[in-house]
Amino acid sequence: MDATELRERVRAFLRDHDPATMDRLEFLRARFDAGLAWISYPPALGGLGAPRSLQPVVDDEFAAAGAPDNDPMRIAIGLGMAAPTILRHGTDEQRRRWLRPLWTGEEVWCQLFSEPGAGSDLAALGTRAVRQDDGWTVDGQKVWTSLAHEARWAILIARTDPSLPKHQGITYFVCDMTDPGVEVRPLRQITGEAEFNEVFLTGVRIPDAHRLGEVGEGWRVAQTTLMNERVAIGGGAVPREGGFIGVVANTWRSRPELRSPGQLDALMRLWVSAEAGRLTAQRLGEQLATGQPGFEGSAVKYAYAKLNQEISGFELELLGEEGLRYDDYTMRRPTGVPWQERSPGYRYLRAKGNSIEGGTSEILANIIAERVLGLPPEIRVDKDVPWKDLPR
Amino acid sequence: MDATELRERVRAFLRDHDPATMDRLEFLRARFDAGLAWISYPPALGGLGAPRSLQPVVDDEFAAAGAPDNDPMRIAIGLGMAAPTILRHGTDEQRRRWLRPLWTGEEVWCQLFSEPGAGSDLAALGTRAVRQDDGWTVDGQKVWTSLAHEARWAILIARTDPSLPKHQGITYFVCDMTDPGVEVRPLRQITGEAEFNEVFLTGVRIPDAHRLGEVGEGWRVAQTTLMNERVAIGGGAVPREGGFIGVVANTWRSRPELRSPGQLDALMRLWVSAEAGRLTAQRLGEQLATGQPGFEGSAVKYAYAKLNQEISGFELELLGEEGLRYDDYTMRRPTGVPWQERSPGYRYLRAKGNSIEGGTSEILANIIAERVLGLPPEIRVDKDVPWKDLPR
Amino acid sequence: MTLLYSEVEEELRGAVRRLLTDRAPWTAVLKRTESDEPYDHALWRTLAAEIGTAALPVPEKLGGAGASWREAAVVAEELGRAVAPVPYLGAAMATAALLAIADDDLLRQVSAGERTAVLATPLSTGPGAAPPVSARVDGDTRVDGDTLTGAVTSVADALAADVLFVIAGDGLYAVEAAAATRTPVLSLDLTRRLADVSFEGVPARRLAGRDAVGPAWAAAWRAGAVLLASEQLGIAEWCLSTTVEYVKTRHQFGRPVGSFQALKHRLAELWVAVTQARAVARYAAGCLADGDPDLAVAASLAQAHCGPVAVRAAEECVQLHGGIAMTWEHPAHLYLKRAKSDAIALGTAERHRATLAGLVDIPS
Amino acid sequence: MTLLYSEVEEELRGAVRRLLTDRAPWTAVLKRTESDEPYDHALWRTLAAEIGTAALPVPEKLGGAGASWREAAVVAEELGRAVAPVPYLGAAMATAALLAIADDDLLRQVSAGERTAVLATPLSTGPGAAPPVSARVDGDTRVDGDTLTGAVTSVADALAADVLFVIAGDGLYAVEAAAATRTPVLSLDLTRRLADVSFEGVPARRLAGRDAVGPAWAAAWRAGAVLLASEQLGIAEWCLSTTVEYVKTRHQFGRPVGSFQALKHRLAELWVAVTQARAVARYAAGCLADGDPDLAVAASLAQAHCGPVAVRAAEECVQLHGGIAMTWEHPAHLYLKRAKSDAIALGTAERHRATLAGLVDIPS
Repeated sequence: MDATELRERVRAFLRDHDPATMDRLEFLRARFDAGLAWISYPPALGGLGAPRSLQPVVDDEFAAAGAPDNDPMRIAIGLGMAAPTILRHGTDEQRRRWLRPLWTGEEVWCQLFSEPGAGSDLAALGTRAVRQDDGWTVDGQKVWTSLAHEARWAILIARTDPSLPKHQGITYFVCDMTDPGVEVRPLRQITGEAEFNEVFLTGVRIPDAHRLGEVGEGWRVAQTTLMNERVAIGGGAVPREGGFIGVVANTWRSRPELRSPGQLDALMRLWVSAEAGRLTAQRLGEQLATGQPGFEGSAVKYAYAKLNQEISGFELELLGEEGLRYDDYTMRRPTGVPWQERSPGYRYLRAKGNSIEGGTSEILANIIAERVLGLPPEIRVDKDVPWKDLPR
Repeated sequence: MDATELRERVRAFLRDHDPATMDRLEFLRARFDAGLAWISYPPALGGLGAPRSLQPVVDDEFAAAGAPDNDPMRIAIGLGMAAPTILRHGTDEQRRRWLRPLWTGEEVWCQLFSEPGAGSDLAALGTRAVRQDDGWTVDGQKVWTSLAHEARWAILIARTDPSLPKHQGITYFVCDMTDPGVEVRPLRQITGEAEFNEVFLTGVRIPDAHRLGEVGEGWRVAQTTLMNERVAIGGGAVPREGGFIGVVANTWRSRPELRSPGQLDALMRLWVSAEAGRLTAQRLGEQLATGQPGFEGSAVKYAYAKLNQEISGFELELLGEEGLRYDDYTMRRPTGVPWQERSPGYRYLRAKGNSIEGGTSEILANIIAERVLGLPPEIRVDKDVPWKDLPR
Repeated sequence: MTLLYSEVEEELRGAVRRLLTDRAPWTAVLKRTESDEPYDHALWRTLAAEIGTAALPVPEKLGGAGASWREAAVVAEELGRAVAPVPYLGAAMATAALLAIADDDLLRQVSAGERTAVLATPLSTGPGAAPPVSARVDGDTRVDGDTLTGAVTSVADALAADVLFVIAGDGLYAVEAAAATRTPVLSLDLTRRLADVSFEGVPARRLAGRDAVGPAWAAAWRAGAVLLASEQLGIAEWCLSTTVEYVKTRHQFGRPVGSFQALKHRLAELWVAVTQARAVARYAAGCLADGDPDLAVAASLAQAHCGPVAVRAAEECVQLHGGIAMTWEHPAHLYLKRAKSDAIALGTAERHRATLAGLVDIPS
Repeated sequence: MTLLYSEVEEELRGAVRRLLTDRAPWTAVLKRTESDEPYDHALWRTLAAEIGTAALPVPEKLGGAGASWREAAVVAEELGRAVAPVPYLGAAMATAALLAIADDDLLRQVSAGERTAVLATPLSTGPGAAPPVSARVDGDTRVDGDTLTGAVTSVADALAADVLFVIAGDGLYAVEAAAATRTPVLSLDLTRRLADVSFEGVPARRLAGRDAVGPAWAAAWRAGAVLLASEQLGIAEWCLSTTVEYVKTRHQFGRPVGSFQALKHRLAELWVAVTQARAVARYAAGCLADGDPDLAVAASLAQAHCGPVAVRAAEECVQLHGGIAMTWEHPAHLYLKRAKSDAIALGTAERHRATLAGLVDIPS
């Protein structure tokens, strides 16, 4: 399957399905059924078993024809994390049930992994799943769940055996977010708004058919999810001055009254760091495209967080009086991080999360030190201790 | 004993001992015998049991009279480290034998503590002292020994029982540097010169009468030495721009052609850090004078090392072409660190040692974290293991 | 000049801290940020009048406490530690101006805590600036009093003021705060609110003439810079100690996270910076109290050093708490926002370094 | 443009690295620093002529290898990794100048490794400077050749040159190195020696006229800046990997010191910086090879980023080795001195940032 052939397939599909006249959802379903959704997936599950690198050919062709997309921002968790996990660890029945409405966006997914007591140490999670009749009853609290208030399904990891060491007693489930035991509360952030939720699980019933992978194998299954999360974060080409730096550089260019000689050098330090980070991401993208392992992804995320924090901190001080003001602390439910439209204060506050979300910078540094540089691991005191006996 | 009384004593002494006509050494011996050497020491050991804070009164009085001093730079190890340890842990006979010629400078002392394999982890030292007849035979290698090539005596810690955990099998000795088994080799540094030595000990004989403290109590005795070393490093009032910063600031002032706007802010960052460090040392001095514990000494040394490294690095780049040149890489034996007379390159290279010598910055950070902030100690794997079984 | 705290100062600190612990715990401060009364007037009255902090820098013969700016700086430390919503900074700057122009009547009212005066200048006004003129006097100076017209933006503590001091072209004027139009601003730091203030023919009393404005402004600004440094020290101390306590109890990987050496070293470095900030802030307070000729240097030094330390401490506080500190219901953000606003208030560190360069003869 | 290394480049790297491992281990480099022959001429001949690195950027029709500056940059990485005492940088800059003025004869000799040409300009000459004129032509231009008089200080690689290129008022001249007075300088970095060079009526051949000097100098300087960035990358990589290996084996407190998290995090951060330096250096080499219009930006970016990374890597190498790295008999100081000198060579990072500001329209 090459690009020409793919392009021809899309065109043939478009001849039979006119996006201008067809119902949006019907169109997306038909696209899925034609194997033109995620082409690297197997036939009958929205794909053609084609190389992943050719996906842009298909997407560009659809976009050029003015076809509707599946609103990927809204279903990012489903696409990026739930789907690869279901594909790899799900039964045929599970794949058939979940993947199609996931891709079309009919069903939004969220991720119930992190807990107040299990952040960096995710494997320490305490949400309990107890076997009952032909299914499971789940009790616990999850946190930092984006899209929980819109989600139909959640991927969930819970502890099924507290007497085993922490990595061994975990099982992976799909949780029905409409279950009456699921309570979703917005988690307000320092920016004023709530991108995320807390999710309280009280006697939530999960049929055993909604278990992904074997009982006690949840940590291994979760690795598929987490690996895909990390891939999603790194890489990707942006133009020069495409990030925070562009905002500040343009402020500098357009407002001579704010400039001072000492700040110019500081701005240029940031400009250099931004450009170095951009080129590193570009090189990472090339590496991934040639199938080389991309540990540089950790470097990209690590540097990106630090840089955004530095730039936004600089921006506030450059602006002086304006930096003392904020745009809006109202509690709202945004989708995404609208950093370009919001105020410098919002950028400053929101960027603080960049070194915490999706793996803290400290955890990234550990990963780099141990997996890339081969330095000795931390002395582990919790490896062989039953979860229930761990200090917390 | 108050300042007036002390001043009177010095004047009386000076009436009887004219520094202008008297032999230098005789004068110093007489000063010692009069209890006017280190006044906080006991009578008969060069002191009067007076408060240490009054020492400057005596020193100033002698200096004003043009009296010779005991060249404190040359005998710094003796004064700062050996003497307090002998005073505290020595027998009467040991104190009588060693303290007088130590103070007068007739006998120079050095310190045989660090080893190539025991730097930050000093207690891991491997130099062996084996009991033989009425004394000890010592074999091993010491390093970073200043003044070893001029010293008559050394304070030495050596392992007397390798089967005990590392802190327990150490004994503290005074080593005769004229013993034929002592070989001193200059240790050339990256600056080209050799401030320090390596000392090779081969079958060195030490009489048991030269042991300080009990057998196996050497680590505890060494704490007295090390505590006095740390006190010597911190504190002390210097004038504004008294350190490296003054050199760079004056270069900046006198050479307009080197300046650029971006560098001005960098220079002022350093200036601010230097002044902050200076005031911190001043505050530490006040604290010590009022008898408050001076953990701030760690802060002073930590910041001082970092600052010197930053300033000297900046200086080289400010100078540009001149920074590419060096003054003298000849192997020499300096006393002290003549940073004011030497080139910027020397300052840059020598300052690298500031964060290593006298306790690395990493060890200082550990001390601050654990003793000041009360954070949990590192997990120790070597505490209860016999020294001989430790990995190295 | 000593850089240590005196016993009297420690007693004062204790009294202020007890009051703040009781009346302004962070939960109350947070709640107030979204209330209709962003300033805690009752707390301020207790602090200013009963504990007498408003009188600290004022000589006894003018109704003051016979203490000095050193004690006032200790109060600022505690207020920073509590991110307390009281107009201490604005009031202190106004007091310094009053001391400079020797307006005894108003000084008595202010130091008794009866009235709160605030200097109506933008909070971001940096070092070395000429007095920021914000109004003009309408017509000629008249016997029955002047009126002012003008506007000034981003004034801290204006919402809590009874009297505003306004710099006009030919002098310093006092106007009744109620007579001015004060438009609240949504400030980054909700614990120190800003307001845009405008005057439309507002009756004004002339406090000082053209020649006295410069010295009065300089005195006010310097006192502000020095107290702000102590406030920043208090913020940094809170952030450091709160973080240290948190990492001792928060467990991950079966260990308190404070046992991980990378965190220990970062906290140790932060402690070094805070230790330096304390020496620097104390020196500045001493210079202000003594009228030391080095005051200008000490004030800009303090701002250049303590501002960034407070920001760094607050940023480390957020990072080392992890996700929990990114939430509205945790106090860290109150400190982060105050620290960052303080780093802009009275000029950024970069501006202070530039000023310092001029003061210590390091030419550009 | 790819930022990855090609297979051909990796093969070339392998060949150069084998040669250097064999002929220039650090013990030999250290010994040579105090010998009478600071440059390794034999090594340089093998490298330039036999392996053919001198010919890499030269087109095949001019006797070159038909490779490009990308491959030349890979060689610079390896030379940095070995702090090798060969005049590669100076020779490469001269080659760039020759390519710019299309002097085919000399180019053939130089690319064959028969003669080593070096541009006689101070090593510290920064970005954006006008061509640094260092001599004047004696009298009028004559048919039987010109003579030059002048002086230039701190010329890198001059001691290893056969031919010196001299910028005089009206053109670029070639003089026999033996005819000039070359006074060795005690350089901070003993692996790349400097010399002060003077000319007293030295016979000179005019290579290019007034108009061509600017472009030739710019071409030479940019090629130098790009290759220097790759050299800095090589230095940083050596320092990082050597330190990582050391902390794995050095035990203190019964553990490899590399198991202490504070060190692990610092090394991880350094790895991030080196990873970025690699992308930046590759981009600069690609721009130079392709004659990309972004070359000026890429070259100054590379210098602004890679110089500080190499210095930091060398400084961390010393610190994390502890005392042993402060000694003459340990290789760390060779890298520290090279890294710091390189940070000044062709302009400091601060100068590059200022230049970059102009290039990307960020006004002062």
